[in-house]
Amino acid sequence: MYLIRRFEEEAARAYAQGKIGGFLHLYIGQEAIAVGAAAALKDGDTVFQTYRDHGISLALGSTPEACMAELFGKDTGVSRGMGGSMHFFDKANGFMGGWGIVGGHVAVAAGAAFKAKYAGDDSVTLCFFGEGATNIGGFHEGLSLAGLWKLPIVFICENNQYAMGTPMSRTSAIQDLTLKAQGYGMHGDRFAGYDVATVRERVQQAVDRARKGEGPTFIEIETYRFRGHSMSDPAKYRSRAELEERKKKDPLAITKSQLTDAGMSLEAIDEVEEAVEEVVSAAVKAADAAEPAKEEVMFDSVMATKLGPKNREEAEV
Amino acid sequence: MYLIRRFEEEAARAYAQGKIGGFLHLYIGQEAIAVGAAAALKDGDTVFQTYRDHGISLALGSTPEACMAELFGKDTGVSRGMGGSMHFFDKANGFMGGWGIVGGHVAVAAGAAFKAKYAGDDSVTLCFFGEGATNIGGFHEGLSLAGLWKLPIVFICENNQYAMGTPMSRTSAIQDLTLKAQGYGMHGDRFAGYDVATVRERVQQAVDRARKGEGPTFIEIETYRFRGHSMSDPAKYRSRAELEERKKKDPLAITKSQLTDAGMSLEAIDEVEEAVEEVVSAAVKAADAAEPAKEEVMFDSVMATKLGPKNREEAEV
Amino acid sequence: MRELRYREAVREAIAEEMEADESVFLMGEEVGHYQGAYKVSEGLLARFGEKRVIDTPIAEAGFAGIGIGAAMTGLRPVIEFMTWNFSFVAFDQIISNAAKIRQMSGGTIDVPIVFRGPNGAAKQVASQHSHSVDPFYTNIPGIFVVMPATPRDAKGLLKTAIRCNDPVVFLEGETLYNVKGEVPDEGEEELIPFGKGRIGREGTDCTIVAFGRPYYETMQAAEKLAEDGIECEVVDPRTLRPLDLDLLVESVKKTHRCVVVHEHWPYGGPGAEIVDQIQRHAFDWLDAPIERVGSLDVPMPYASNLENFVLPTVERITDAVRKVTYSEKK
Amino acid sequence: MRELRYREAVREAIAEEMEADESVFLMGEEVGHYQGAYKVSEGLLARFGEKRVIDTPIAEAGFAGIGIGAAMTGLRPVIEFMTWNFSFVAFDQIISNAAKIRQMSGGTIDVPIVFRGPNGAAKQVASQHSHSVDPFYTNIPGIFVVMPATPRDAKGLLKTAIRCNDPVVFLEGETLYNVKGEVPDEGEEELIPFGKGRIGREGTDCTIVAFGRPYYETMQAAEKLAEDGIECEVVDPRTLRPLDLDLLVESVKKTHRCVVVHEHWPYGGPGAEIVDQIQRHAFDWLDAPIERVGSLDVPMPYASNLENFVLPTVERITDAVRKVTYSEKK
Ligand SMILES: Cc1ncc(C[n+]2csc(CCOP(=O)(O)OP(=O)(O)O)c2C)c(N)n1
Ligand SMILES: Cc1ncc(C[n+]2csc(CCOP(=O)(O)OP(=O)(O)O)c2C)c(N)n1
Ligand SMILES: [Mg+2]
Ligand SMILES: [Mg+2]
Repeated sequence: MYLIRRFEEEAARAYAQGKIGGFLHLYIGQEAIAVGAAAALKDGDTVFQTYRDHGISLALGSTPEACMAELFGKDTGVSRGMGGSMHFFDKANGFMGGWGIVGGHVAVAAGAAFKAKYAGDDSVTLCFFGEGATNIGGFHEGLSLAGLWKLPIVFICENNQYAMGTPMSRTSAIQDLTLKAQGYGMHGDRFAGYDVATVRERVQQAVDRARKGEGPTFIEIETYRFRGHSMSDPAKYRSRAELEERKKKDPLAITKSQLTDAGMSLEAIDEVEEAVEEVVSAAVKAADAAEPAKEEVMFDSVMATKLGPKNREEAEV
Repeated sequence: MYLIRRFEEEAARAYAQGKIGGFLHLYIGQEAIAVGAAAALKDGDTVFQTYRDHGISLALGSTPEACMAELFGKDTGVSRGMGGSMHFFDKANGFMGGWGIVGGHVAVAAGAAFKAKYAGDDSVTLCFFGEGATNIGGFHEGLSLAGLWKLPIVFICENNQYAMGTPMSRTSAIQDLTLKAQGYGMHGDRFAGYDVATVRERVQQAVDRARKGEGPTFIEIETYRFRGHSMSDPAKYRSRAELEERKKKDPLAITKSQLTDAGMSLEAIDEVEEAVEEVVSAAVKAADAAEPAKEEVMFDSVMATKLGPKNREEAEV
Repeated sequence: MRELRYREAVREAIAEEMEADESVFLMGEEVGHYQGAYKVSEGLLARFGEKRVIDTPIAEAGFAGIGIGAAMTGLRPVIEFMTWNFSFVAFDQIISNAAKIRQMSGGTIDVPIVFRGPNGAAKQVASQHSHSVDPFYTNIPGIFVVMPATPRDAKGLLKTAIRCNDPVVFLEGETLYNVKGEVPDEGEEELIPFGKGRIGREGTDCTIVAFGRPYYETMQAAEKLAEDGIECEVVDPRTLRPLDLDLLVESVKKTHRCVVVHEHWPYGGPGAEIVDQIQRHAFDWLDAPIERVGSLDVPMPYASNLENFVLPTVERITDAVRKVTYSEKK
Repeated sequence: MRELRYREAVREAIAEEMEADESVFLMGEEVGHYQGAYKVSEGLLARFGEKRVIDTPIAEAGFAGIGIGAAMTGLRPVIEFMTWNFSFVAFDQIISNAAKIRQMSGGTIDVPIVFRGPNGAAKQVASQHSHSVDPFYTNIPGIFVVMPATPRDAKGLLKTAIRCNDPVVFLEGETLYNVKGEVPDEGEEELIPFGKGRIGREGTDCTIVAFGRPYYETMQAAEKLAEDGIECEVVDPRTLRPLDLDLLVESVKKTHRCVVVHEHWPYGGPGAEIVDQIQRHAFDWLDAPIERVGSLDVPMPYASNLENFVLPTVERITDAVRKVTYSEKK
């Protein structure tokens, strides 16, 4: 969790320095969800996330170097500089992306779960999205099909209270989103996601159910993002007081006090934090030093079949 | 109801004679719904239906001549031969179409209700669709928005047990579709639609609620279609026994026995039936005799602005 | 060689590939128990079972997405759109996901998926059900777009499509399903490569490029014109993306004149693209402007007199050829 | 005349039309309280209230549909897509509904609706957020497609669009929003008609047709070429559907050469359509094949070095002009 926090903070800094372009959606404040959920998985499971995808990618085991390099548009990035912040992919670690169209990945994730059922293996898929995504058709169709075919998938709605600048009160007629689960004939669960152990435990229950062939679950997790929607959002739509209030439930602070309560010394925590510090600054350095994304990768990566353009000349009109 | 029944039977015959082309989806068996629902409306209300649209168009007051002429592709048709069976329109009678893409008209209907709210008038919109439509994104988005903005609309799901050849057991994880209404924060209602008075009464309740600004309702009405999905469907997916069983609940037979129970003589009923007979055969004759759909209407009807092609030459590449 | 209907050729391709590879499955509305809305998949459910011939709810974006996810994780889905008109509700899945995933993931994830179904007008199915979608899908890099006119091409190209490791948009035709044509005998496997066109008829006076349904009107037009001594070369690119540019250009360099025939609406699309490519690559060989014949620039009306007027006809094709060959109508 | 930014010009057009007609409203994601994702609608909520400046949930097909239904029943919705990339989930609403209703209803129902928002690449927003959608919408009869490059055109055309009784697809540009340009003073109402292009720069040696963002690269290229004595005429059609064919053809008849510049992918689209029209209507005047400059035929990569390489550049435009004018690079 601390790694994610520090990674995101450094990414924000690099963005301000112009090393990162485009949209940058930070995960700060929501770390307990990615880390808790990732802990409920085993090898062979797959995970799909929105554009707010650095946290889960790191939690699943992507290296900070490869993640930072992706943000810097480098060839050593998780998506070789093709995807950028919104489109991390790390298949080896089960991370199936980083998707930019709200609701667009929901049915795709169900497809990965469909594969598991088809192949008869016992892998499970996690599909994350924001509360803002629950109004779009892609959400509905993905959940309908998963419910109908009892696919081994867990849908995790990270309800961070806002979709860009819009609170859910202005976008949804209901506030308890698990009411929707019934309409898809699936289990629903709903809890606060500030404590990483709770997240792991509850997600684990749903994952186990899916793994046993008992069908999908829709989970709504209460959370909060401490930064704006993306770097270009000053988040004027919420008050300072609201933010300060919410920061009292910072999952990192909670974990820290749990650790000290459990007897971990402050020095030991410091050591971990320092180690993370080094990892993150090494990631930045490595990303700085890496080769920029490559022309030939851009062309060759479009299709597996070698019939597409292979250079500028062939790619022109 | 008898008019609709006989209209549809004659349409089927004309189809067999090659006077009607394309898809022809008959409403036979479902008549009580259109007639009952139409009776709950007043002037200025609007209605949207799928491609299975002859019944409601007639119930709202479209003339059998104009309806039959549309099927025959004639200039005197409700849509001047441009729309055909699936795209009846009769704005003067509040009928806003006849839509061919499953789920595609749901949000559009909500838009008509939006207009009522925006303009501050008290008109109400009815939106019909089949149970097969409840899995598609368009359904979800239309209901979400209508629920959120408390639009004056009543969604009527005509659950005729099949979507083409597919029973709902193979397409939905739940069998009581009103469970979905909760997820949209709206009222739900569910009943059998064989008795026209019941339909009118229950739809009226929902219409009244909408008219008073108390928001939308989702109604699931049990029904059954006696013919195949369209003329090209022999309906092999259901047994003869099932059909016979269902025909025992023929809304026409039910109404007839209600009328006789209420003291109407068989002769009086015969008279009505004969009058209908004449209307329908006059409609067929008029449609036969009418001018075919016109080239200039085809061009001129595309746009209100006179910038589009006005003849073949201008419409060519 | 045998004679098969287009419908049967498509079915054979699917069945053979399903037989050969356990990871191939067919998914769509009414493909199973109903035997296919146009009977393309007739018998496949009985043969391969519910696991591999899968009826879906009406949720094109949903099952297209399921197919994409399944393809990303190792299966080879064949996704049927009952008609391509309904692909519009799944448009985002094809353009933003299927076509993008491979590059977006740095080349690490293949998406071997086929989207198929009938394209274009049927008969009087009116405004919302008569779209030619080729202009939309051909614009998109990252996918193949194939539009076979004959049963043989349909079979050979669909087999290639199913084995392809990239997304393929495969455009059949409702009015083509009953067309009969020669197809290699059982056991004689034929895979037709993408990007290779076919000469439907040789000629020296004018090249007509045609694909999909109006290929047949074009062949008829060519016969008619031959009676007047105008010998047309009919070239069917078969794959629209990528185009077999060499074949097209070679033919035009020989005939010096060209007409492009397509069912899609006039603005843009493969029709305009082919014109553009030919004028660019055979400019000095052209003796007349290239003409095009397509559907008229209006939504499709229901009435049959008007529908026949909107679609490209033999007469409009012969007119266009006469125009570019500067020959009077006789 | 005043100088305004493109963003402000768009905002003024909306505000003036809302002021003039109670039935006009603005609807979309973040258009109200957030003041617009790109601040186009800044201040409008305060000025017109929640009834007429309406924030929606993320449901493009839903609110596009709501707009269509509202238009059918007498309102004049202006529907904002946060970016046109998101219109793909509403594609069916535009092609099957908005564009079809009038004809499908026998001409009885008008659909006065404007769909607007930024089109094309922004900066490094990558694969799923960098689409030029003009090839998709221009193919469809029943709608207008407008793509203004300058603040003045944006304002004058948007006002026309809002008053139009037919559906309009209005394509702005994220990288255009900050561009400054002259706009008629307040009170001086200017309505720019659809279907009329504009000469951005006169010249005799080559016509360059350009629209949207690359209009600016084209103007730069023209300046550069002028230094070498090659005088280009830059023509911006402004409306892509219908095209101002007369203006384009007239210019090419004067210059005898033509390059078409666009941001969209190469295959088809307005780029190819313009080439087709010009070769057909000015064949005998052309001294060289028409060239095109567009984005490269790949999904948009994230890395900035590659994005700059994919988009049409001043250099690629000058190269194309040199090619058609047979002049060596100096
Ligand atoms: C179909 C679509 N519409 C709009 C957008 C623009 N957009 C990106 S993120 C976002 C808000 C999403 O909010 P939520 O689902 O709550 O996720 P969060 O960002 O809070 O994690 C919007 C509107 C998009 N990417 N896709
Ligand atoms: C988006 C879309 N997909 C598929 C179709 C083809 N189709 C037309 S009607 C139909 C079945 C609809 O069933 P239901 O909603 O139950 O209505 P019913 O026909 O029973 O009245 C299908 C699949 C379509 N028109 N639109
Ligand atoms: Mg959120
Ligand atoms: Mg049904």
